Amino acid sequence: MEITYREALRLALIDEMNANEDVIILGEEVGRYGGAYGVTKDLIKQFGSDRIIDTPISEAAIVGTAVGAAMTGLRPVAELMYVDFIGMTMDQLANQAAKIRYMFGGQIGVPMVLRTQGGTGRSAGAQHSQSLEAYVMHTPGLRLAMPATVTDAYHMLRQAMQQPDPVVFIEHKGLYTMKGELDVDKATAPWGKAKVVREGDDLVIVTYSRQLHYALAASEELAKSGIEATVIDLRTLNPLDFETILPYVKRAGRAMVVTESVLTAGVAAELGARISEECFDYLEDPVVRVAGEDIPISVSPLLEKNSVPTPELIIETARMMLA
Amino acid sequence: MEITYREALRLALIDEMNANEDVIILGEEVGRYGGAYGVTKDLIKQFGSDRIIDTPISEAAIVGTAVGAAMTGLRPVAELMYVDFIGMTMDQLANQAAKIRYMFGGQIGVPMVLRTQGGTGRSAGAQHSQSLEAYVMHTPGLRLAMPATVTDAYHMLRQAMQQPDPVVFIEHKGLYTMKGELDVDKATAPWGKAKVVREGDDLVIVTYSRQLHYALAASEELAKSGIEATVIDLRTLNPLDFETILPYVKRAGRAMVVTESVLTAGVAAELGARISEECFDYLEDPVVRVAGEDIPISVSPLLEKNSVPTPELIIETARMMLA
Amino acid sequence: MAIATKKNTNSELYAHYALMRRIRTFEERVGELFVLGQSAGSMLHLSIGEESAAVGVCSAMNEGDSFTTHHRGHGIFLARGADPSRMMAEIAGKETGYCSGKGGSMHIADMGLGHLGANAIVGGGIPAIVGAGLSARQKNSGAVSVGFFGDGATGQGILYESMNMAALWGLPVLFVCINNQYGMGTRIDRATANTKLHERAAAFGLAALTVDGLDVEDVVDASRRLIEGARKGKPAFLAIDCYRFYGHARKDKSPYRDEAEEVQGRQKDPVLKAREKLIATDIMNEDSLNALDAKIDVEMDATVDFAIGEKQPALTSMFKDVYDPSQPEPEPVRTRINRILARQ
Amino acid sequence: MAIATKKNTNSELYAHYALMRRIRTFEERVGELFVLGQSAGSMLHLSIGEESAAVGVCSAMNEGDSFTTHHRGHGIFLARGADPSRMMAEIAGKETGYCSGKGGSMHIADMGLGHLGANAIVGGGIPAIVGAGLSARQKNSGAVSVGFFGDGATGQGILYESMNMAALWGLPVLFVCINNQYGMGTRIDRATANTKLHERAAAFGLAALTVDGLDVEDVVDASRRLIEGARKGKPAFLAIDCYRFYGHARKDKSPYRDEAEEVQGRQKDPVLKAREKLIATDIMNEDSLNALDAKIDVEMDATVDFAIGEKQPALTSMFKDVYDPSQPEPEPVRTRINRILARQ
Ligand SMILES: Cc1ncc(C[n+]2csc(CCOP(=O)(O)OP(=O)(O)O)c2C)c(N)n1
Ligand SMILES: Cc1ncc(C[n+]2csc(CCOP(=O)(O)OP(=O)(O)O)c2C)c(N)n1
Ligand SMILES: [Mg+2]
Ligand SMILES: [Mg+2]
Repeated sequence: MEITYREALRLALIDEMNANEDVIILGEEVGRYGGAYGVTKDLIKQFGSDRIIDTPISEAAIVGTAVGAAMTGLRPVAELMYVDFIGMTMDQLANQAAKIRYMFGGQIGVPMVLRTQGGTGRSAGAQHSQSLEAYVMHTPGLRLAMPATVTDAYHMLRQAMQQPDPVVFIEHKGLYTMKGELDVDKATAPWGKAKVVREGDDLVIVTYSRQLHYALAASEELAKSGIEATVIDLRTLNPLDFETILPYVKRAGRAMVVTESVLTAGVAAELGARISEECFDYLEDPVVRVAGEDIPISVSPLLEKNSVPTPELIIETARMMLA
Repeated sequence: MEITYREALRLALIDEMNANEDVIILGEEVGRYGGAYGVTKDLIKQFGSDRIIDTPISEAAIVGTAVGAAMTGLRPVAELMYVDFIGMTMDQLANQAAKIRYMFGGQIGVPMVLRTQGGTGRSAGAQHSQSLEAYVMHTPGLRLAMPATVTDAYHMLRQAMQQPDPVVFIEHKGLYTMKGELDVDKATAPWGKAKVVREGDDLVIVTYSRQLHYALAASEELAKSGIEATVIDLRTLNPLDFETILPYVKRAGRAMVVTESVLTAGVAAELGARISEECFDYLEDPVVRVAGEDIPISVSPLLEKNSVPTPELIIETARMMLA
Repeated sequence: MAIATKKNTNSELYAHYALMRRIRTFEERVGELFVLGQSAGSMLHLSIGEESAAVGVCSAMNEGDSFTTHHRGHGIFLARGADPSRMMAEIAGKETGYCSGKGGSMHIADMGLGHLGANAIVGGGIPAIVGAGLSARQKNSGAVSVGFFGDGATGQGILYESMNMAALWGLPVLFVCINNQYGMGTRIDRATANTKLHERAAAFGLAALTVDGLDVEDVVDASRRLIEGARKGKPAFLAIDCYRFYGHARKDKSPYRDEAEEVQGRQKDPVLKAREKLIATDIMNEDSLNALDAKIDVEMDATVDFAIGEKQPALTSMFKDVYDPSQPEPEPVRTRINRILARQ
Repeated sequence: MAIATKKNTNSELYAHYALMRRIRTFEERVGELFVLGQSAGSMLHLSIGEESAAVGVCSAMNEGDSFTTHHRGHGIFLARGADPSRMMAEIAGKETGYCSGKGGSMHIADMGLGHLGANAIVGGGIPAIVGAGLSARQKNSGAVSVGFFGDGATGQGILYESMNMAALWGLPVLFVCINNQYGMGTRIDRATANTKLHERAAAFGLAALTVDGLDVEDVVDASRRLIEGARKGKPAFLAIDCYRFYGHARKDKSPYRDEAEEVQGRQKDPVLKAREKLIATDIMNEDSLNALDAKIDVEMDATVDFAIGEKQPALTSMFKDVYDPSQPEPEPVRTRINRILARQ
């Protein structure tokens, strides 16, 4: 069926809540309001206010509450309205959720999901437009999922809700209204596996989330001038599936990583370093990092748009690589 | 004069407080107690409780208070007892301190220092032993200084206290009792510049903080078997001085980056990616990342010690690179 | 305001009315800017219904006092003397806006007027006033710093950390909670078990009051008393009861509250109340108030035209102001890629 | 406790005394472990002087109830039934410790006993009990969850966020503030302007009390009342006044407080008080209590020997438990380097 990314997420929550009565959802405006981006719309009508829990504006305690609930038998899905608010939760997330299993010698896990959304596109300014996945990726113990497609939105969210470890699940605010095909019975790929979305011998573009679509658009454009790119959607950044990537990069000899995450010490750094290490003898060119600028995001739509990679920048870069 | 790293830091605070009456210090136990690691010992006697301010255990508000004080004419040095507590302050640090100048169109800066300490070495467990500089390095707007030596402890702290932008200043808990020479009149290098501490043609080791000493010890050992390493102390991670590094790496053709920061998407990723990009045609080997393991730190001294690079691992790695 | 030819334009209430009316009209124009598709985004939070909080507290502040606001801060900034045209330009993301188009509605600031910044993080601007309080004490400036925030911010721990510090150190600060009954779709009684918010502040040792925001003069009185105390080192908390007349942000139609409640809520209209009082006490008459309103309409219409006419910021400004101008700007990704691929 | 041949060993107070004495002796042995250089580090926080808090609250809990503690939590865990040998082994960082030597004194936990974990982050363990409260409600288990923390944690915003949620949702939780008057070197009156800590909880709508920790029976009474209420959906807060007899951690000699205060503070000794009461009320006599104490000495001596004798965890265990056992372990840095340099 064709539905939106938003609807696919909503459906995943509904299906998993029906499948597992331990699932609860908690967060700001997830109930009556239906979620700031509408993902939990009307769920409170279906599941009641014991399972769909509107919270005060207390991000730290929301995550901490989810941790305690997960340790005592529930399967909480906490919602952080914007990933930009993760700063308030970082202690609960990185010092508690991520480390409890380890610190306590493996006695117990924290099977929770922290659903949130990030990225640019709404002129929402410096505190509502960030791509902060690198903080999470840099924290051992946290899984990190960032679906780019409708079908992944559904399947990856359900899979996240079945993981034994805490998963941070970051949606992209620019994708909610995107339509796509959903087969509820068949996932694109197993949890933790990257997906080769397009094949081409000239270069490999490794990306995820909204930038997948920019990369695909750029690739179509590039194909017109005879440049054929492989495009790989990482889907999860932890686990990070390099096995899928390597043969393609080794064959093409050229790789570009594309992410909205700020360049320095971010996702692009890890991908760049890793490809450089693992494909050292195969690379014709340095791995190119097409990443978010090392700046905050402006409210001005013009500046905002150019603060993260655009399809034009991807095209331009690929042309330079193959010039 | 020969003094300890701790004493050098203390002296820097004293000298800068004497030089600039707008400097205040605030944090938990900075006054009567003299700082958890003794850096602010007796400062309250000298400067009084209006300038050396003991706070409640409120990390978020400590940083937020420093932000407000910095915006209104003071030069606050806030202390975070352990960098592990940065999670509670990340909103104030990353969404406020780091972005205020930008969001407000350059009207005002936030000239504050957040002094803290990190690293392993005290069996302090998963929540008191981390190296979290990557969170800061990944946040545009924040400067990041990590002194490795006694003389840098003094000069870099004074320089940090004169910066127009917020500086996170991370000491290493394993260095406080280290002794070294301090020339109060002469800094090792200007703010933001890396320092070549040792020269050798076989490989370049890029590092900072305590790992500088491990790298130097390893280099001395390696020299015995004829391997000569250049060792570069980055000193600050933002600004990140690559100009100093590049000619050495290009000459040696081999680079190792050494950090306690967890491998994935951390400091080693940025350094590895950047060297790979910028020295692409000169590298004989992949840039090797000798970094913190992708795990939490255990209280067990055995596990703790092996969770971050050891001199032995550096030696072993260098030997493999040059085998 | 020369237009009010009749009656006593020196009256304080008249001045408050005029300011409240300007705020309301400005906010209406913000709504229009959005409808025209000329605002930068839709995250515009109008303070209609809350004018007495802005004007009441701000009129009790002195020059040199500072403040921070939450995301619904247009009215407060206007009440402290902001130029509405530069505000509107900022809201449109334009170069000549208060923050050069980088900040927008939720990140507006002006150091000249003591505005230490609006904040898009609920509670995010609160601890800064504690810092400003420390500065005032250290520099003996006599300044008070006021933190404005919504009832929703009472969910944020940093409020309590900040109040505790302010009380402990006896700082010249005032915490102002504009209780418009809602945090987005959540009514205050669904966000806390005890809606007497000032009791929390009292428990931390602050002077604490709740005042009804219907009558701006009540807000002025309470603010004056508390600010006077704060200036002497007794930090304070003031909750101002009001009602959020419209949706949370521009796109929200408040489907989560029923109309009867809204109709009732909008009866707590401080602008109307002041108007009626001015007439009832014979300070002004209907005609002169209408004339004033018309003048304000003209003033505020002009802000929209101004904002629309201004330029977008230059693309290169993107790399400015991350750090102090004395420092090098971050290298653009494009420049970096060119350099690396050119092997330079 | 067969040794107490005389008098009434069925007395509740006697049981409380025995438990408090075991805690105190255990803590003394922890100090010795450190002096012997056998502890994992020096971040050992002894609960001497706070035994009535641990025993008083825990004895009012039921099986199936859960709890979290702060960094000074040995006594609480013992009061809930912990095996002191496995505790001591954990404090020594050994493989057979409660957390396989990974956690240590500040990160001890046992799911079997409902111990959701000690925490080295001041305030860090508090919100977890709100989550446990949600579970109890959702699963209708009848369980209460108790969060133990120090007076210092009242500086942390997350406490207020958590109390607000608990009160709003009517959860079966109890917040216990062990007020030993100090957070490290900071006396409570230097950390807050209002030291009546329970007033804050009341302002959020919780049932809130302060009790003097001198007499364990008072703590028991207060705890029973509040826990009973909590179980019915009225969350509560209990502050227990006591005194931190020794330094903050093992190396701290408390130079920041004067001796007169310490001498005075240590008079609030719940162990001694219970002992005196047992004798005065003729439940036990001096001799039988001495015999009990001696037996406890033997028990606790053995924990030190046990801990010293145990093995360090295996080096390879380092990569275990980051994720669920069903998942691959993180690749060690050394393995990775080998692989990359070998071009594999
Ligand atoms: C930390 C944080 N959490 C959540 C949000 C999303 N959000 C924006 S405004 C708002 C409601 C705030 O309510 P209140 O403080 O009462 O202010 P009001 O909008 O009523 O003026 C929420 C939840 C945010 N911006 N920041
Ligand atoms: C978030 C955080 N801030 C600071 C510290 C350092 N620290 C450890 S214990 C402590 C004092 C805690 O006092 P209190 O809560 O009263 O507990 P007590 O030690 O008296 O039992 C401090 C400041 C910490 N561990 N965590
Ligand atoms: Mg509100
Ligand atoms: Mg204490």
